[in-house]
Amino acid sequence: MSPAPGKTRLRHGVPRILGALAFAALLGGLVAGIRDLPRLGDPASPAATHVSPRFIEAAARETGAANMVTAVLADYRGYDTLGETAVIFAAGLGCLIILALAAADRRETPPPGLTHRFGSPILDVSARVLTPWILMFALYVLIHGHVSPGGGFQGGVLFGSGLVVVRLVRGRRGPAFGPGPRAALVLACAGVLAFLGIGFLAMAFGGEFLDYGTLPLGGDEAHVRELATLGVEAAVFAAVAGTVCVLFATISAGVRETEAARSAGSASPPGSDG
Amino acid sequence: MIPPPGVIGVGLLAVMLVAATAALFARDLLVAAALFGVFSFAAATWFALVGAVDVAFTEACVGGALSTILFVSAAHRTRRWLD
Amino acid sequence: MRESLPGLLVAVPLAGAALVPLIGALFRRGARETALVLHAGVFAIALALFALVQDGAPIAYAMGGWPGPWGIELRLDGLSALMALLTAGMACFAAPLDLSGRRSGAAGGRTSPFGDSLLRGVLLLLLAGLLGIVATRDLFNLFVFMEISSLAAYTLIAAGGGKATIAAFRYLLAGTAAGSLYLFGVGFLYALTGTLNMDDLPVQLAAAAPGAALATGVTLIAIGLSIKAALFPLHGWLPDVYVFAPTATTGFIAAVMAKVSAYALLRLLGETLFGVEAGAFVLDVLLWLGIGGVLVGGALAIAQTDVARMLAWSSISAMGTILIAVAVGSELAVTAALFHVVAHALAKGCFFFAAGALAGGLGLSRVQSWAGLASRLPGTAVAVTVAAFSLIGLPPVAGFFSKYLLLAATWNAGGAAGAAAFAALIASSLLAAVYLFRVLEAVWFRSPAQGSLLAEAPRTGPERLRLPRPLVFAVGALAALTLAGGLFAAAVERRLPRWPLPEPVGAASDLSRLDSARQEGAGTPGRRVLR
Amino acid sequence: MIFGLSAIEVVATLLLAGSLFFCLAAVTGVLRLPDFYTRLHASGKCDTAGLSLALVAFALLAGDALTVVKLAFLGFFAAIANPTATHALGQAARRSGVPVWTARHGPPR
Repeated sequence: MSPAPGKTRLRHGVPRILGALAFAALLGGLVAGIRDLPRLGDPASPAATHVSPRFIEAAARETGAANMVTAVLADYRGYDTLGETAVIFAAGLGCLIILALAAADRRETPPPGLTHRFGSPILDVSARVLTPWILMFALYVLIHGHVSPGGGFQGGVLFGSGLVVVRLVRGRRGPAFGPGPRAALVLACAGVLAFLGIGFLAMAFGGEFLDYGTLPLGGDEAHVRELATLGVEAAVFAAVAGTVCVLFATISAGVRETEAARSAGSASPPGSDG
Repeated sequence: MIPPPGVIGVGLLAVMLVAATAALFARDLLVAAALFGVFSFAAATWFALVGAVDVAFTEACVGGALSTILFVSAAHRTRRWLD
Repeated sequence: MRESLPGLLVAVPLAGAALVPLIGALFRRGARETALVLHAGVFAIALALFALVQDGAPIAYAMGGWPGPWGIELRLDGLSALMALLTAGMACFAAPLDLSGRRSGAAGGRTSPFGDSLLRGVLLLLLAGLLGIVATRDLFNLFVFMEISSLAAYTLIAAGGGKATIAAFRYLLAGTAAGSLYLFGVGFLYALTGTLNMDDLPVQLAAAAPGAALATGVTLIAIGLSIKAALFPLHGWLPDVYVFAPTATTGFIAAVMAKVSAYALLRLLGETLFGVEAGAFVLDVLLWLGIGGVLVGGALAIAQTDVARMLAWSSISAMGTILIAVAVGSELAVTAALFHVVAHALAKGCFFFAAGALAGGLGLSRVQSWAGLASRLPGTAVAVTVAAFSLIGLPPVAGFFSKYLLLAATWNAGGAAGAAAFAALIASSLLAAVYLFRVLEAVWFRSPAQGSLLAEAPRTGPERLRLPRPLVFAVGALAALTLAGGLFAAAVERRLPRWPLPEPVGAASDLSRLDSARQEGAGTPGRRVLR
Repeated sequence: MIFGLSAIEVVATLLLAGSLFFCLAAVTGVLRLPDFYTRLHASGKCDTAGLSLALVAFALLAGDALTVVKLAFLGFFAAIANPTATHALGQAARRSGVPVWTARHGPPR
């Protein structure tokens, strides 16, 4: 009854008209609904008067994080952040599984990936100059997330991107830089586990899960929470950076060497490392 | 108090709308990836404009830089053109 | 200990999801054993919670020590404990199986560089996501865990390779649209009330003026969750997924995944938003859609020749049944719905595990190819028969009693809608009888076709037909549970939660709690919140 | 004081005007030049110049040492990344055989 998968049906005919109608209805509903909502940034709206004042007044005192966003994300709603980290981790695992299994299905050894250095001396030098700054900025974003925009998530993405830039420029032939897929996976797992570990530790010391205030780190509660938040952010950092590396490694693993790149002279046999 | 987005905000929203629609109908996957990058940067600027600096930062990191790289890598694994 | 169980319920599988791939990547062995221990541990936690909430008092848990609406609260009451128990239990049956969708013909088969530890981690992730949906009292947190469970499910389905990948991709498109719609809806509700907490939301909504924004938000949430729950007419992704996904995944997903989304629908529309005009209206619409789903699902199941595809359409019909009961919303109806959720999960899990074992392992996917099954695999044939009886609603198995309660509930509801629902339920049983008796006839009364696998295989000796042992265990245990659910129906029914759910002790009024928290100033929030 | 602007503001305005000119030139070049390489040339060179001038103008107007340092960093990174990106694009185009415009192709459109 149902059509074979792979045949895209939404090309023509009734389903397409139905799709267009559904889209129009959704759009109409959204527009009609949005007219009723409070204006963007309205200080009298419920979003600004109900829960937010507590965060604005007490976040810095209670959690030790001057950046309210960090306080909410990592402390008040740390459980959500744990979930988001798990979402990213799930995406990394999914890519790894689906692409690795797809390669195994074709009964071929996984393609060697970006074998050629499509770089040139200019790219090489630029990468050498820029990468340390990118990596350092990533760490800065992680640590400075308490007082300014940023945090583990953005820092992790930046750190991963920095490593990816090197891989892009140097290919696999250059000296190994950054983690390989296995090490990246270990890093991602360790990050998620570290986040959960902080939560379990808080439980072990008599608090709720993720209740940083109970951790025996010395000092007053706000300070302890601040330190624990930093730990959590570092865990997110590791998980995200690891996942970014896993994603890039698995997705770029099948990139074929183009004709042009071969003619540009990559002499060494593919898959000489991995 | 955050000032209302104004002309620049409306312009950014228009850019986002156009870029997203164009990416949807682009036949060339690399063009679609590039248009998605445009969308992300416009979105990041818009977030910054309405005061969500953290969100803007994240959007710039993820949408503008990382996902574009991943999209291009993924496009290399497939045929470049949709038919 | 009692207080910390809800936190552990989600945190333990989540930790397992990271731990198992880590063990696989570092040591290459021990991952499977770790995963099994963790699944058993989660089941034990869910069982303990289910036993603890039997006395009626829900167990609340404030994540991070921050009470709602500032922090995220979990709550395990009778309803969520039941769903958690069902989910964790079904995961235990799927956990020992081969998750990679390997066909038995391909010796050696597919190997990822990390063994199957990644897939085992993803199954734990799926479990964590579903349990997170079940336990949470926070709208956005529900979305986060919905995403976790969806991503894990796409991966597990796509691991089947080939057509399963395409089915997973279509599921991904539908699921992403569903998630976005749900998130839009939550955004509307947050803009209107400033809260995400399910206990606080009704209080704030009572103060807010009803309008188009509220109606839009509620509708978006309902559509999003309906897609996830594969409710007619938003079920398009389901049949291919159930047919092509690996056996273990299909058995687990078919048994619980859509039902967890239906649970979220009941929580949000039936409990949190029921006082809202739009919420009640959406429930009315859902009742008629449920009736449509029952009839369409049943009719299309008859048209199938492939067992798994037939079961998939039967699942759409069953989701319609559950939806009808949720929409009727009386105490009896919700009890019946929960009984049906349990009975259907057990029977459908059993049937799908059996069908997957026969289709994946032996290539017996069509109804005719099951001819003569009873003579070669009598145990499987008995289990399939028990499951089929439950799906049709014949005594003495669990499905009969859940159908009976459903019929009673719709009869009591009265009115045109009640009568239509009653008729639809009768029709669903008749339709199920048509398509399932066809299977049973082939299994018991036909002899295998000449030259078919069932005819050729020797009856005894090492060459005789056998199914993988964990699968045999899962099929047998689920059939036994289905039978037990029917034999001890009164005891099961007594343990189902009553609707409407009891107020948690100590949180009679959320407003008073908010006010007291405000008066405390912003000092340290209450560590031990209500239980 | 010219039009009520201080000397620094006047200089900054002039720099911004120059920046705008280069950006405009880049846009014109991208639109009007005949092939990929010449367009790349226009956008790469003029964008870098326009950005640098704008950054100097902002630094003059900032009046805050930290902001000036941040802008200097921005300029430094843009000065490295922008030409490198242009180079990489040109190299990739050359390797994948994007045709080069010569006089034989006739006058530019």
